[in-house]
Amino acid sequence: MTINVRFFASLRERIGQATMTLDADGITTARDVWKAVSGESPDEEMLVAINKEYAGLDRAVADGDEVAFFPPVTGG
Amino acid sequence: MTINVRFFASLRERIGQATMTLDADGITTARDVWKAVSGESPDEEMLVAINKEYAGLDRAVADGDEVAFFPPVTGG
Amino acid sequence: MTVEIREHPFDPWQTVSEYRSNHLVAGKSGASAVFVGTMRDFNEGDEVQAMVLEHYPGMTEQQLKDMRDQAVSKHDLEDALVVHRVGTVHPGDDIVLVAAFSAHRKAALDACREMMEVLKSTAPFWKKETLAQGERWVERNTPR
Amino acid sequence: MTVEIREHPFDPWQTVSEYRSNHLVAGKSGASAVFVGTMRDFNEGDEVQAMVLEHYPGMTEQQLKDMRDQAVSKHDLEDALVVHRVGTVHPGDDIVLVAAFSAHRKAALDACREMMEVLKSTAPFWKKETLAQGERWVERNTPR
Repeated sequence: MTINVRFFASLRERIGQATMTLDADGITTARDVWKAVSGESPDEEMLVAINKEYAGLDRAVADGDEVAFFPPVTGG
Repeated sequence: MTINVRFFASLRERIGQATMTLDADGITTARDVWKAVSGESPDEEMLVAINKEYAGLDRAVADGDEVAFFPPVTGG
Repeated sequence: MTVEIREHPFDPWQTVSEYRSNHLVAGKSGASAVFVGTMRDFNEGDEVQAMVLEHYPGMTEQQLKDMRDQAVSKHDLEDALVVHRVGTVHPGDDIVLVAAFSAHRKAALDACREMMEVLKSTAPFWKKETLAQGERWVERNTPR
Repeated sequence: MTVEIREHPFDPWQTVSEYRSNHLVAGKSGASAVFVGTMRDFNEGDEVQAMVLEHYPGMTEQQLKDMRDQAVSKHDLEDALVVHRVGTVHPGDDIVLVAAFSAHRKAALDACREMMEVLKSTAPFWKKETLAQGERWVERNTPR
Protein backbone atom coordinates (compact mmCIF):
# COMPACT_ATOMS: atom_id res chain seq x y z
CA MET A 1 0.00 0.00 0.00
CA THR A 2 1.29 3.44 -0.96
CA ILE A 3 0.36 6.49 1.12
CA ASN A 4 1.31 10.07 0.26
CA VAL A 5 2.10 11.71 3.56
CA ARG A 6 2.26 15.47 4.13
CA PHE A 7 3.39 17.53 7.10
CA PHE A 8 2.72 21.17 7.86
CA ALA A 9 4.10 23.93 10.07
CA SER A 10 5.96 22.79 13.21
CA LEU A 11 5.36 19.11 12.34
CA ARG A 12 6.96 19.65 8.95
CA GLU A 13 10.00 21.11 10.67
CA ARG A 14 10.11 18.31 13.26
CA ILE A 15 9.91 15.58 10.61
CA GLY A 16 12.37 17.51 8.47
CA GLN A 17 10.42 17.22 5.24
CA ALA A 18 7.09 18.34 3.78
CA THR A 19 6.12 15.16 1.93
CA MET A 20 6.95 11.50 2.11
CA THR A 21 5.80 8.42 0.22
CA LEU A 22 5.08 5.51 2.52
CA ASP A 23 5.16 2.04 1.02
CA ALA A 24 4.26 -0.43 3.73
CA ASP A 25 2.03 -3.30 4.60
CA GLY A 26 0.17 -3.67 7.87
CA ILE A 27 -1.13 -0.10 7.76
CA THR A 28 -4.83 0.30 8.42
CA THR A 29 -5.43 3.74 9.96
CA ALA A 30 -4.00 7.26 9.98
CA ARG A 31 -2.54 6.41 13.39
CA ASP A 32 -0.56 3.57 11.78
CA VAL A 33 0.72 6.01 9.17
CA TRP A 34 1.92 8.42 11.84
CA LYS A 35 3.68 5.68 13.80
CA ALA A 36 5.39 4.41 10.63
CA VAL A 37 6.72 7.83 9.63
CA SER A 38 7.60 9.23 13.08
CA GLY A 39 8.21 6.21 15.28
CA GLU A 40 6.15 7.97 17.95
CA SER A 41 2.65 7.94 19.36
CA PRO A 42 0.59 10.84 18.05
CA ASP A 43 0.33 14.01 20.10
CA GLU A 44 -3.20 14.51 21.42
CA GLU A 45 -3.53 17.86 19.68
CA MET A 46 -2.27 16.73 16.29
CA LEU A 47 -4.75 17.15 13.46
CA VAL A 48 -5.18 14.74 10.57
CA ALA A 49 -6.63 15.13 7.09
CA ILE A 50 -7.21 12.32 4.62
CA ASN A 51 -7.50 13.45 1.01
CA LYS A 52 -7.75 17.08 2.23
CA GLU A 53 -10.64 16.46 4.64
CA TYR A 54 -10.39 16.35 8.42
CA ALA A 55 -10.35 12.80 9.75
CA GLY A 56 -9.84 11.03 13.06
CA LEU A 57 -6.61 9.15 13.79
CA ASP A 58 -8.50 5.89 13.64
CA ARG A 59 -10.00 6.51 10.23
CA ALA A 60 -9.03 3.80 7.71
CA VAL A 61 -6.63 4.73 4.93
CA ALA A 62 -6.56 3.24 1.44
CA ASP A 63 -3.92 2.75 -1.21
CA GLY A 64 -3.12 6.09 -2.88
CA ASP A 65 -4.56 8.25 -0.09
CA GLU A 66 -3.00 11.59 0.83
CA VAL A 67 -2.67 11.69 4.62
CA ALA A 68 -1.66 15.01 6.22
CA PHE A 69 -0.55 15.73 9.78
CA PHE A 70 -0.47 19.20 11.30
CA PRO A 71 -0.64 21.15 14.57
CA PRO A 72 -3.65 23.24 15.75
CA VAL A 73 -4.51 25.87 13.13
CA THR A 74 -3.68 29.53 13.79
CA GLY A 75 -5.11 31.52 10.88
CA GLY A 76 -7.27 34.64 10.81
CA MET B 1 -42.28 81.46 30.74
CA THR B 2 -40.97 81.05 27.20
CA ILE B 3 -40.39 77.59 25.74
CA ASN B 4 -38.86 76.91 22.33
CA VAL B 5 -40.80 73.95 20.98
CA ARG B 6 -39.62 71.75 18.11
CA PHE B 7 -41.36 68.98 16.19
CA PHE B 8 -39.83 66.32 13.95
CA ALA B 9 -40.92 63.90 11.25
CA SER B 10 -44.61 62.90 11.28
CA LEU B 11 -45.27 65.09 14.35
CA ARG B 12 -43.86 68.09 12.50
CA GLU B 13 -46.25 67.40 9.64
CA ARG B 14 -49.21 66.86 12.00
CA ILE B 15 -48.57 70.11 13.86
CA GLY B 16 -47.89 71.85 10.56
CA GLN B 17 -44.71 73.58 11.67
CA ALA B 18 -41.19 72.69 12.77
CA THR B 19 -40.78 75.21 15.58
CA MET B 20 -43.01 77.23 17.85
CA THR B 21 -42.40 79.67 20.68
CA LEU B 22 -44.69 79.04 23.60
CA ASP B 23 -45.30 81.93 25.99
CA ALA B 24 -47.54 80.70 28.76
CA ASP B 25 -47.96 80.49 32.46
CA GLY B 26 -49.05 77.37 34.33
CA ILE B 27 -46.62 75.15 32.47
CA THR B 28 -44.51 72.85 34.63
CA THR B 29 -43.64 69.76 32.62
CA ALA B 30 -43.00 68.63 29.04
CA ARG B 31 -46.49 67.09 29.14
CA ASP B 32 -47.95 70.56 29.82
CA VAL B 33 -46.01 71.90 26.83
CA TRP B 34 -47.42 69.21 24.56
CA LYS B 35 -50.99 69.85 25.74
CA ALA B 36 -50.59 73.59 25.23
CA VAL B 37 -49.29 73.26 21.67
CA SER B 38 -51.44 70.35 20.46
CA GLY B 39 -54.56 70.42 22.59
CA GLU B 40 -54.22 66.64 22.91
CA SER B 41 -52.94 64.06 25.36
CA PRO B 42 -49.53 62.73 24.34
CA ASP B 43 -49.33 59.51 22.37
CA GLU B 44 -47.72 56.75 24.41
CA GLU B 45 -44.93 56.28 21.89
CA MET B 46 -44.04 59.96 21.54
CA LEU B 47 -40.47 60.82 22.48
CA VAL B 48 -39.39 63.99 24.22
CA ALA B 49 -36.07 65.79 24.45
CA ILE B 50 -35.34 68.79 26.64
CA ASN B 51 -32.34 70.84 25.55
CA LYS B 52 -31.39 68.05 23.10
CA GLU B 53 -31.39 65.28 25.72
CA TYR B 54 -34.02 62.58 26.11
CA ALA B 55 -36.46 63.33 28.93
CA GLY B 56 -39.68 61.91 30.32
CA LEU B 57 -42.99 63.69 29.74
CA ASP B 58 -43.14 64.59 33.42
CA ARG B 59 -39.73 66.21 33.50
CA ALA B 60 -39.90 69.85 34.61
CA VAL B 61 -39.22 72.55 32.05
CA ALA B 62 -37.66 75.94 32.71
CA ASP B 63 -37.82 79.33 31.06
CA GLY B 64 -35.80 79.30 27.83
CA ASP B 65 -35.74 75.49 27.45
CA GLU B 66 -35.87 73.84 24.04
CA VAL B 67 -38.47 71.08 24.19
CA ALA B 68 -38.71 68.69 21.23
CA PHE B 69 -41.37 66.11 20.40
CA PHE B 70 -40.89 63.32 17.90
CA PRO B 71 -42.04 59.80 16.94
CA PRO B 72 -39.97 56.61 17.43
CA VAL B 73 -36.62 56.93 15.68
CA THR B 74 -35.95 54.99 12.47
CA GLY B 75 -32.34 55.63 11.54
CA GLY B 76 -29.57 53.24 10.55
CA MET C 1 -14.19 63.43 13.13
CA THR C 2 -15.16 60.13 14.78
CA VAL C 3 -18.85 60.98 14.33
CA GLU C 4 -20.15 62.53 11.14
CA ILE C 5 -23.48 63.45 9.59
CA ARG C 6 -23.16 63.50 5.80
CA GLU C 7 -25.56 65.34 3.52
CA HIS C 8 -24.17 63.82 0.34
CA PRO C 9 -23.40 60.28 -0.85
CA PHE C 10 -20.28 58.80 0.72
CA ASP C 11 -18.20 55.66 0.18
CA PRO C 12 -18.10 53.86 3.54
CA TRP C 13 -15.24 51.55 2.50
CA GLN C 14 -13.02 54.40 1.41
CA THR C 15 -14.00 56.24 4.61
CA VAL C 16 -12.86 53.32 6.78
CA SER C 17 -9.69 52.84 4.76
CA GLU C 18 -8.73 56.51 5.01
CA TYR C 19 -9.64 56.68 8.68
CA ARG C 20 -7.42 53.71 9.46
CA SER C 21 -4.52 55.18 7.48
CA ASN C 22 -4.84 58.64 8.99
CA HIS C 23 -5.88 57.99 12.58
CA LEU C 24 -4.83 54.52 13.67
CA VAL C 25 -1.32 53.39 14.54
CA ALA C 26 -0.44 50.51 12.19
CA GLY C 27 0.15 47.28 14.09
CA LYS C 28 -1.95 48.18 17.14
CA SER C 29 -5.56 47.34 16.26
CA GLY C 30 -5.59 43.83 14.88
CA ALA C 31 -9.39 43.67 14.60
CA SER C 32 -11.71 45.91 12.58
CA ALA C 33 -15.45 45.18 12.66
CA VAL C 34 -17.58 47.23 10.31
CA PHE C 35 -21.31 47.42 9.63
CA VAL C 36 -22.69 49.30 6.64
CA GLY C 37 -26.41 49.85 6.13
CA THR C 38 -27.55 50.49 2.58
CA MET C 39 -30.91 51.65 1.28
CA ARG C 40 -32.96 48.80 -0.12
CA ASP C 41 -35.46 49.12 -2.96
CA PHE C 42 -38.18 47.33 -0.99
CA ASN C 43 -39.73 47.62 2.47
CA GLU C 44 -42.71 45.84 3.95
CA GLY C 45 -43.55 44.38 0.55
CA ASP C 46 -43.52 47.69 -1.33
CA GLU C 47 -41.08 49.04 -3.86
CA VAL C 48 -39.36 52.15 -2.51
CA GLN C 49 -38.11 54.75 -5.00
CA ALA C 50 -36.42 57.21 -2.65
CA MET C 51 -36.25 58.15 1.00
CA VAL C 52 -35.70 61.33 3.00
CA LEU C 53 -33.66 61.02 6.18
CA GLU C 54 -34.44 63.71 8.75
CA HIS C 55 -32.41 64.33 11.91
CA TYR C 56 -32.30 66.69 14.90
CA PRO C 57 -29.20 68.83 14.32
CA GLY C 58 -27.17 69.06 17.50
CA MET C 59 -28.98 66.31 19.39
CA THR C 60 -28.27 63.59 16.82
CA GLU C 61 -24.54 64.33 16.72
CA GLN C 62 -24.37 64.34 20.52
CA GLN C 63 -26.25 61.04 20.81
CA LEU C 64 -23.91 59.40 18.30
CA LYS C 65 -20.85 60.81 20.03
CA ASP C 66 -22.00 59.55 23.44
CA MET C 67 -22.78 56.16 21.94
CA ARG C 68 -19.36 55.96 20.29
CA ASP C 69 -17.51 57.08 23.42
CA GLN C 70 -19.37 54.57 25.59
CA ALA C 71 -18.55 51.73 23.17
CA VAL C 72 -14.86 52.70 23.14
CA SER C 73 -14.78 52.80 26.92
CA LYS C 74 -16.85 49.66 27.60
CA HIS C 75 -14.96 47.48 25.09
CA ASP C 76 -11.55 49.12 25.50
CA LEU C 77 -11.43 49.86 21.77
CA GLU C 78 -8.52 51.55 20.04
CA ASP C 79 -11.04 53.72 18.21
CA ALA C 80 -14.53 53.78 16.69
CA LEU C 81 -16.19 55.64 13.84
CA VAL C 82 -19.84 56.45 13.08
CA VAL C 83 -21.07 58.08 9.86
CA HIS C 84 -24.75 58.59 8.95
CA ARG C 85 -26.39 60.04 5.86
CA VAL C 86 -29.22 62.57 5.97
CA GLY C 87 -31.26 64.12 3.15
CA THR C 88 -32.61 62.37 0.09
CA VAL C 89 -31.24 58.90 -0.60
CA HIS C 90 -31.93 56.32 -3.31
CA PRO C 91 -31.79 52.51 -3.40
CA GLY C 92 -28.18 51.36 -3.23
CA ASP C 93 -27.03 54.49 -1.37
CA ASP C 94 -25.16 53.79 1.85
CA ILE C 95 -26.91 55.20 4.93
CA VAL C 96 -24.86 54.23 7.95
CA LEU C 97 -21.30 53.16 8.73
CA VAL C 98 -20.26 51.89 12.15
CA ALA C 99 -16.67 50.74 12.68
CA ALA C 100 -14.93 49.40 15.81
CA PHE C 101 -11.15 48.98 16.00
CA SER C 102 -9.61 46.83 18.72
CA ALA C 103 -6.70 44.57 19.54
CA HIS C 104 -9.20 41.71 19.91
CA ARG C 105 -11.86 40.44 17.54
CA LYS C 106 -14.55 39.80 20.16
CA ALA C 107 -14.36 43.39 21.44
CA ALA C 108 -14.55 44.79 17.90
CA LEU C 109 -17.48 42.56 16.86
CA ASP C 110 -19.41 43.12 20.11
CA ALA C 111 -18.92 46.89 19.96
CA CYS C 112 -19.93 47.10 16.29
CA ARG C 113 -23.17 45.22 16.94
CA GLU C 114 -23.97 47.18 20.10
CA MET C 115 -23.42 50.54 18.44
CA MET C 116 -25.82 49.55 15.65
CA GLU C 117 -28.48 48.52 18.19
CA VAL C 118 -28.07 51.73 20.19
CA LEU C 119 -28.12 53.82 17.02
CA LYS C 120 -31.27 52.10 15.75
CA SER C 121 -33.11 52.53 19.03
CA THR C 122 -32.00 55.98 20.21
CA ALA C 123 -30.34 58.15 17.53
CA PRO C 124 -32.81 60.82 16.34
CA PHE C 125 -33.25 59.97 12.66
CA TRP C 126 -36.52 59.50 10.80
CA LYS C 127 -37.17 57.98 7.40
CA LYS C 128 -39.87 58.98 4.94
CA GLU C 129 -40.25 56.68 1.97
CA THR C 130 -41.41 57.60 -1.53
CA LEU C 131 -43.49 54.80 -3.04
CA ALA C 132 -45.27 54.64 -6.39
CA GLN C 133 -48.49 55.47 -4.47
CA GLY C 134 -47.08 58.40 -2.50
CA GLU C 135 -45.07 59.02 0.65
CA ARG C 136 -45.11 57.35 4.06
CA TRP C 137 -43.15 57.66 7.29
CA VAL C 138 -41.38 54.53 8.48
CA GLU C 139 -43.07 54.02 11.81
CA ARG C 140 -40.53 51.92 13.65
CA ASN C 141 -37.30 50.06 13.10
CA THR C 142 -37.22 46.31 12.80
CA PRO C 143 -36.06 44.90 16.14
CA ARG C 144 -33.02 43.44 14.41
CA MET D 1 -14.19 34.40 -6.48
CA THR D 2 -16.07 34.33 -3.18
CA VAL D 3 -13.09 32.66 -1.50
CA GLU D 4 -9.54 33.73 -2.22
CA ILE D 5 -6.05 33.03 -0.97
CA ARG D 6 -3.79 36.00 -1.66
CA GLU D 7 -0.01 35.76 -1.81
CA HIS D 8 0.50 39.53 -1.90
CA PRO D 9 -0.76 42.49 0.14
CA PHE D 10 -4.38 43.39 -0.56
CA ASP D 11 -6.70 46.24 0.40
CA PRO D 12 -9.70 44.62 2.12
CA TRP D 13 -11.86 47.78 1.90
CA GLN D 14 -11.31 48.15 -1.81
CA THR D 15 -11.97 44.43 -2.20
CA VAL D 16 -15.35 44.70 -0.45
CA SER D 17 -16.25 47.83 -2.37
CA GLU D 18 -15.42 46.27 -5.73
CA TYR D 19 -17.13 43.01 -4.83
CA ARG D 20 -20.34 44.85 -3.93
CA SER D 21 -20.24 46.87 -7.14
CA ASN D 22 -19.50 43.91 -9.38
CA HIS D 23 -21.44 41.06 -7.78
CA LEU D 24 -24.31 42.39 -5.71
CA VAL D 25 -27.57 43.80 -7.01
CA ALA D 26 -27.86 47.37 -5.68
CA GLY D 27 -30.84 47.78 -3.38
CA LYS D 28 -31.10 44.10 -2.33
CA SER D 29 -28.64 43.62 0.50
CA GLY D 30 -29.26 46.37 3.02
CA ALA D 31 -26.76 45.02 5.55
CA SER D 32 -23.02 44.44 5.11
CA ALA D 33 -21.02 43.11 8.07
CA VAL D 34 -17.27 42.97 7.62
CA PHE D 35 -14.41 41.78 9.77
CA VAL D 36 -10.79 42.52 8.89
CA GLY D 37 -7.88 41.01 10.79
CA THR D 38 -4.60 42.89 10.62
CA MET D 39 -1.14 41.84 11.74
CA ARG D 40 -0.17 43.40 15.04
CA ASP D 41 3.38 44.29 16.06
CA PHE D 42 3.05 42.49 19.40
CA ASN D 43 1.93 39.06 20.59
CA GLU D 44 2.10 37.50 24.02
CA GLY D 45 4.16 40.42 25.25
CA ASP D 46 6.80 40.25 22.51
CA GLU D 47 7.48 42.56 19.62
CA VAL D 48 6.87 40.77 16.33
CA GLN D 49 8.80 41.92 13.26
CA ALA D 50 7.29 39.69 10.59
CA MET D 51 5.24 36.54 10.21
CA VAL D 52 4.97 33.72 7.69
CA LEU D 53 1.51 32.34 6.99
CA GLU D 54 1.51 28.76 5.76
CA HIS D 55 -1.53 26.94 4.37
CA TYR D 56 -2.50 23.59 2.86
CA PRO D 57 -3.15 24.31 -0.82
CA GLY D 58 -6.38 22.70 -1.90
CA MET D 59 -7.65 21.81 1.56
CA THR D 60 -7.62 25.39 2.85
CA GLU D 61 -9.61 26.73 -0.12
CA GLN D 62 -12.16 23.93 0.22
CA GLN D 63 -12.56 24.50 3.98
CA LEU D 64 -13.13 28.22 3.42
CA LYS D 65 -15.57 27.56 0.59
CA ASP D 66 -17.59 25.08 2.69
CA MET D 67 -17.61 27.54 5.59
CA ARG D 68 -18.79 30.38 3.33
CA ASP D 69 -21.49 28.26 1.66
CA GLN D 70 -22.80 27.04 5.02
CA ALA D 71 -22.99 30.60 6.36
CA VAL D 72 -24.88 31.77 3.26
CA SER D 73 -27.32 28.90 3.57
CA LYS D 74 -27.81 29.04 7.37
CA HIS D 75 -28.33 32.80 7.50
CA ASP D 76 -30.04 33.16 4.12
CA LEU D 77 -27.37 35.68 3.03
CA GLU D 78 -27.37 37.43 -0.31
CA ASP D 79 -23.66 36.66 -0.56
CA ALA D 80 -20.45 36.27 1.45
CA LEU D 81 -16.77 36.78 0.77
CA VAL D 82 -13.63 35.39 2.40
CA VAL D 83 -10.07 36.48 1.58
CA HIS D 84 -6.94 35.33 3.45
CA ARG D 85 -3.29 36.23 3.02
CA VAL D 86 -0.48 33.70 2.94
CA GLY D 87 3.28 34.16 2.74
CA THR D 88 5.35 36.75 4.56
CA VAL D 89 3.42 39.57 6.25
CA HIS D 90 4.49 42.57 8.30
CA PRO D 91 2.82 44.57 11.10
CA GLY D 92 -0.08 46.57 9.67
CA ASP D 93 -0.65 44.14 6.77
CA ASP D 94 -4.20 42.85 6.50
CA ILE D 95 -4.47 39.10 6.91
CA VAL D 96 -8.13 38.18 6.70
CA LEU D 97 -11.33 39.66 5.32
CA VAL D 98 -14.74 38.13 6.02
CA ALA D 99 -17.86 39.86 4.65
CA ALA D 100 -21.53 38.90 4.91
CA PHE D 101 -24.24 40.60 2.82
CA SER D 102 -27.88 40.26 3.78
CA ALA D 103 -31.24 42.01 3.72
CA HIS D 104 -31.14 42.05 7.54
CA ARG D 105 -28.49 43.29 9.92
CA LYS D 106 -28.74 40.46 12.45
CA ALA D 107 -28.14 37.83 9.76
CA ALA D 108 -25.13 39.74 8.41
CA LEU D 109 -23.58 40.34 11.85
CA ASP D 110 -24.20 36.77 13.06
CA ALA D 111 -22.78 35.26 9.86
CA CYS D 112 -19.70 37.48 9.93
CA ARG D 113 -18.89 36.50 13.51
CA GLU D 114 -19.57 32.80 12.92
CA MET D 115 -17.39 32.67 9.82
CA MET D 116 -14.50 34.22 11.79
CA GLU D 117 -14.90 31.65 14.58
CA VAL D 118 -15.06 28.73 12.13
CA LEU D 119 -12.07 30.09 10.20
CA LYS D 120 -10.02 30.52 13.37
CA SER D 121 -10.78 27.00 14.61
CA THR D 122 -10.75 24.94 11.41
CA ALA D 123 -9.12 26.62 8.39
CA PRO D 124 -5.64 25.14 7.81
CA PHE D 125 -3.36 28.13 8.31
CA TRP D 126 -0.31 28.35 10.54
CA LYS D 127 1.64 31.39 11.71
CA LYS D 128 5.34 31.57 12.38
CA GLU D 129 6.51 34.77 14.01
CA THR D 130 9.88 36.46 13.63
CA LEU D 131 10.96 38.07 16.91
CA ALA D 132 14.17 39.89 17.79
CA GLN D 133 15.32 36.64 19.46
CA GLY D 134 14.43 34.33 16.57
CA GLU D 135 11.41 32.53 15.18
CA ARG D 136 8.52 30.75 16.87
CA TRP D 137 5.34 29.00 15.77
CA VAL D 138 2.10 30.42 17.14
CA GLU D 139 0.80 27.40 19.02
CA ARG D 140 -2.89 28.15 19.19
CA ASN D 141 -5.40 30.87 18.44
CA THR D 142 -6.88 32.94 21.20
CA PRO D 143 -10.39 31.63 21.92
CA ARG D 144 -11.82 34.98 20.85
